[in-house]
Amino acid sequence: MAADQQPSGAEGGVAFQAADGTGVGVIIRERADRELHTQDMTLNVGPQHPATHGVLRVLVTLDGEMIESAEPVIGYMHRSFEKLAEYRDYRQIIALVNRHDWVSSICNELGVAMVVERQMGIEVPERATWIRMLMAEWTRILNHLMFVGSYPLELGAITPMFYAFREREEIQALMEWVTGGRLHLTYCRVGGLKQDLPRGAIDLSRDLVPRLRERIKEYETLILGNEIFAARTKGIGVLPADVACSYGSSGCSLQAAGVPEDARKTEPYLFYDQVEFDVPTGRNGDCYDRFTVLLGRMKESLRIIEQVHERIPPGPVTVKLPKVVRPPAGHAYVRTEAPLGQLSYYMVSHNEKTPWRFKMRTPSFNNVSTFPYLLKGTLLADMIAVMGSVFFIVGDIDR
Amino acid sequence: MSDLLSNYWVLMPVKVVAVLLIFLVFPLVVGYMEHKVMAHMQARLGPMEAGRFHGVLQLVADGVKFVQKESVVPRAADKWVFTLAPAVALIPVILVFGFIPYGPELTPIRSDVGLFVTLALSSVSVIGVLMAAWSSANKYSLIGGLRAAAQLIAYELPLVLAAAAVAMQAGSADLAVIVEQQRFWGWAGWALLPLTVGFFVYGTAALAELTRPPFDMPLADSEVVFGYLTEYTGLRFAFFLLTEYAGIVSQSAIAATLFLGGYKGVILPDGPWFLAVKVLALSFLVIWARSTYPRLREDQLQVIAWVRLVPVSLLLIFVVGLLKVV
Amino acid sequence: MGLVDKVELPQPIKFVFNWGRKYSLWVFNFGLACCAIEFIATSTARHDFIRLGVIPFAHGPRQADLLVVSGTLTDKMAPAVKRLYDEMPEPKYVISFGSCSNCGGPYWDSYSVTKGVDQIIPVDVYVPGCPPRPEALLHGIIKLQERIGSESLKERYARGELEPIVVGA
Amino acid sequence: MDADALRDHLAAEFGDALEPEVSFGLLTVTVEDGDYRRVAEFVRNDREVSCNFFDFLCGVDEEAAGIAVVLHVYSTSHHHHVQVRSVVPRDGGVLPSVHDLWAGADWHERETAELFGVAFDGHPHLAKLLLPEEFEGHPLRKEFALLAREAKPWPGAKEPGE
Repeated sequence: MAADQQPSGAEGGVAFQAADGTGVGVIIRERADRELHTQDMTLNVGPQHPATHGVLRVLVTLDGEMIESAEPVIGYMHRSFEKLAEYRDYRQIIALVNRHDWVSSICNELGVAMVVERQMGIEVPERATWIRMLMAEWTRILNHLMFVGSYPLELGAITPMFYAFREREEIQALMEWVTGGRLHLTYCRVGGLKQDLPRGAIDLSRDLVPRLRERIKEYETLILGNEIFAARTKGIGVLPADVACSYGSSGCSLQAAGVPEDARKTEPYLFYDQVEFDVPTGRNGDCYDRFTVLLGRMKESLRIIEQVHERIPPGPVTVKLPKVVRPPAGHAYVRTEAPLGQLSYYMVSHNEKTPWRFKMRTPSFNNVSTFPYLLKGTLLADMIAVMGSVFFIVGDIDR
Repeated sequence: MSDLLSNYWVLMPVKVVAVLLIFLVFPLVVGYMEHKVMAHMQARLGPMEAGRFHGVLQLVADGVKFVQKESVVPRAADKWVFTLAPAVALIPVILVFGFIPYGPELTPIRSDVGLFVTLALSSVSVIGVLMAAWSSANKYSLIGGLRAAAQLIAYELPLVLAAAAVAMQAGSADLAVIVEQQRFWGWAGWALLPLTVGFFVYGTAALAELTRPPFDMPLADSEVVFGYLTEYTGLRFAFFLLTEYAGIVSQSAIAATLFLGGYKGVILPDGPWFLAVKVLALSFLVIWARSTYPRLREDQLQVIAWVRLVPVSLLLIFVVGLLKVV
Repeated sequence: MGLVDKVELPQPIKFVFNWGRKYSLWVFNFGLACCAIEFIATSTARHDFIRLGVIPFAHGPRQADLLVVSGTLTDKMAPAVKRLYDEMPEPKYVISFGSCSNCGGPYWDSYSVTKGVDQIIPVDVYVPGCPPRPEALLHGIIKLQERIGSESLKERYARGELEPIVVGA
Repeated sequence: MDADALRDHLAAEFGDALEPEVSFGLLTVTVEDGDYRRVAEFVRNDREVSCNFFDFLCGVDEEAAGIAVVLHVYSTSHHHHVQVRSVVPRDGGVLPSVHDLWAGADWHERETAELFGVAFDGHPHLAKLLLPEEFEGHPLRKEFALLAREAKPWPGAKEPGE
């Protein structure tokens, strides 16, 4: 940078004018950088640090409070799902794999069920598919609520966390009633669902929608309406669309950059082509946009849920499976839109009782790999704003 | 009776005990209030079990617990500085309580420059913070401490300028005289408007001096763990906590004295009870801010101090001076 | 703290001291995995363990009295857990929250998961479940508080490891 | 483009160098390791294909045949997927890195290198990503057995799959 900014004008270098027309300020800053350069400090953030909401470590080289480089060190939550899946029955994988992104279990197990069904050529009953959609969208809201709470918390506002969990508990009650679980629901099965909806579950779900809508409005005024929040997030951590694509970053990060890429829209699965919804996008790709997109996605999910209520037909929710599940040899790929972004499963089968290879392409892994790009040159305080806005779950990074 | 009380050797211990009592009781009340107020703002209940009735003894339990904790001094720490830091931070705050007028003729230590002594004392805490930050031999502590130092020094200026405007208005830097000149709800008449602005300047600066949200960058738990407190355990940590809450009380008391008519009140005779109510009300605002705002970044923080508050407070002095002359 | 752990204190003082420790459990959440979400749920409105004096304001291990290990412990993470535990000042208590930190849970045959946090640090209370419900954590906390209320620190240090409490057993 | 059209388009460019296969609407082209980089560049830069979105890169143990490396990319403008597959020998298998084509490949290649033992030529920093430094072996290879499974029987009533 310094090379092309030659001082022009008087020989003594009194009047500074950069070659590209930038003002004196830049040059003074550069001189200050050169002359007042301080020793770099390496700071080890994590693996257990409040900022990383989980166990992620970031090696940061600091110049004062400015980050010179940041290198995420991952693997602290590597639980070897991919190896364990090779040792488990196709039906057992569901209970194992729904734990990688631990706040969106239905969305995870849905993908697993779909990839096995695709490989075996199983048609899922219509009712089961609609119910899967309903549950997947509620899970998406549960996941997003988690981040609606945790992101302001990282920026120092404590209260949204408590409000978000109040809402989560209400939805949790519905999920618990339907599936019997609170976090790892294990509701999807290969070929359908574990059980039908209990009577009245749809009514409860109907009641929840308008209440949630009100609460989302409350969040918008509480969080987006807060000038400090805006000052901390606007223009910070900008991820342009082409860089996001090149990293394979998806979900809120990609949509905030203005790319309306959502597997539910571009490559619809289940019955997402039969419901109306929009893909919210941002303009600048900064932290503020990512958070706005997050709220927007919640609103769209509510829209989908409302339409699903009217569409669930009567009928069976599961098909009869053979005693031993043995998909034919070959490979299958399923792409779904998990709450955090694009979640794909790639399965190679050798016509055995267990899969030969089970690759999980998790959204957080690719999203977090953008950290070195995003953090370079930001302030240490902005590191938190940036890391929090790339919504990730540590288990989803490390698998 | 009055003869006895006027005897220095009787009066002095009474004053000391009274000030110490205030110092020990009020921070606990404010700490408990923080628990409860925040909880109710967040759809929770807060402590309910300790002390049977709504967890009233929560902070006492905390105190008893801290006494028993092992006190760890990190091996790499600068031992002497590390142990002294809590005291350096705490003692000035205790002394501040001695200068506050609690009622008519009820100022433990009356001084012609009481206002500036209290302000000077409350800024000594910075040294304690820096000592803690440096001696901990921890990078997070160091970053937190440097942030704290930069912030405390930046906000010292608007704080003192706003207080100076009050001193100009009152024509005295004696806190008791300043209170005497106010009505129960603060500065009356034509002095009201500029000094209301002064109150907001002072309040913002005081909030920053206390490193309370939204100015809690030095202690930002999501960035620097616990700032300069990261390495402190047990009683020493408790002293820092006490400093924080005592700081809230003392700053509220000074603000109430300077701007809100101190111990003056209505219906009942003037006295400490009015000051207590005002202190608690101001503490409530401090807590309210904590449960509402995210924290500012340090450069934004500096901008607020130097670009907004300092010019406003300079203008304030000018206006007050002008009104005084006219 | 020198005196407390060497001398058997007289009953009234012991009572007050135990009462203080019982109701002031500053908790350091070692949020590792899924269970951390249930831990947060326990700290928020519906379940709210702050009622019991479990204060989640300890941002670092130095201020903490109670360590809740919630989630899967991997071999890569284990040294960090050990270190943070060592950084906590005595008297300290540990709750192992969830099957993974109890014994490895569903990852018992994994190549990268430590089979239980008790392999590296002593545990006071085990809360089973995958993940346990918030109520289970509350139960564990109350059980721990009962033990603290009647314990003697001298004995605690002298005996080393105590018989652990298992919730629901 | 749908998978069949893509297959024809790629075949027109590379001819016999690639072995296309379409399963469930997904095109997979298997190439020699020498052609891997060339095909990847084409998939990235060709205007008709222009797969700009990096999906994943992973290994698959093919036992005697070696280790297959699967690169999966997607186009956000055309909405199609392409999977490029190349089999390298078990010992000393090397592929050229594609991290300069898709920045996301950086971590995926590191992961594949540590889990399968495939090296990536031209990668700037092929260090361990997920596992601790002292870990030995490549756990996702089939010969890597789970110790816990050898020592302890499956705790359920039936073995998986029965």
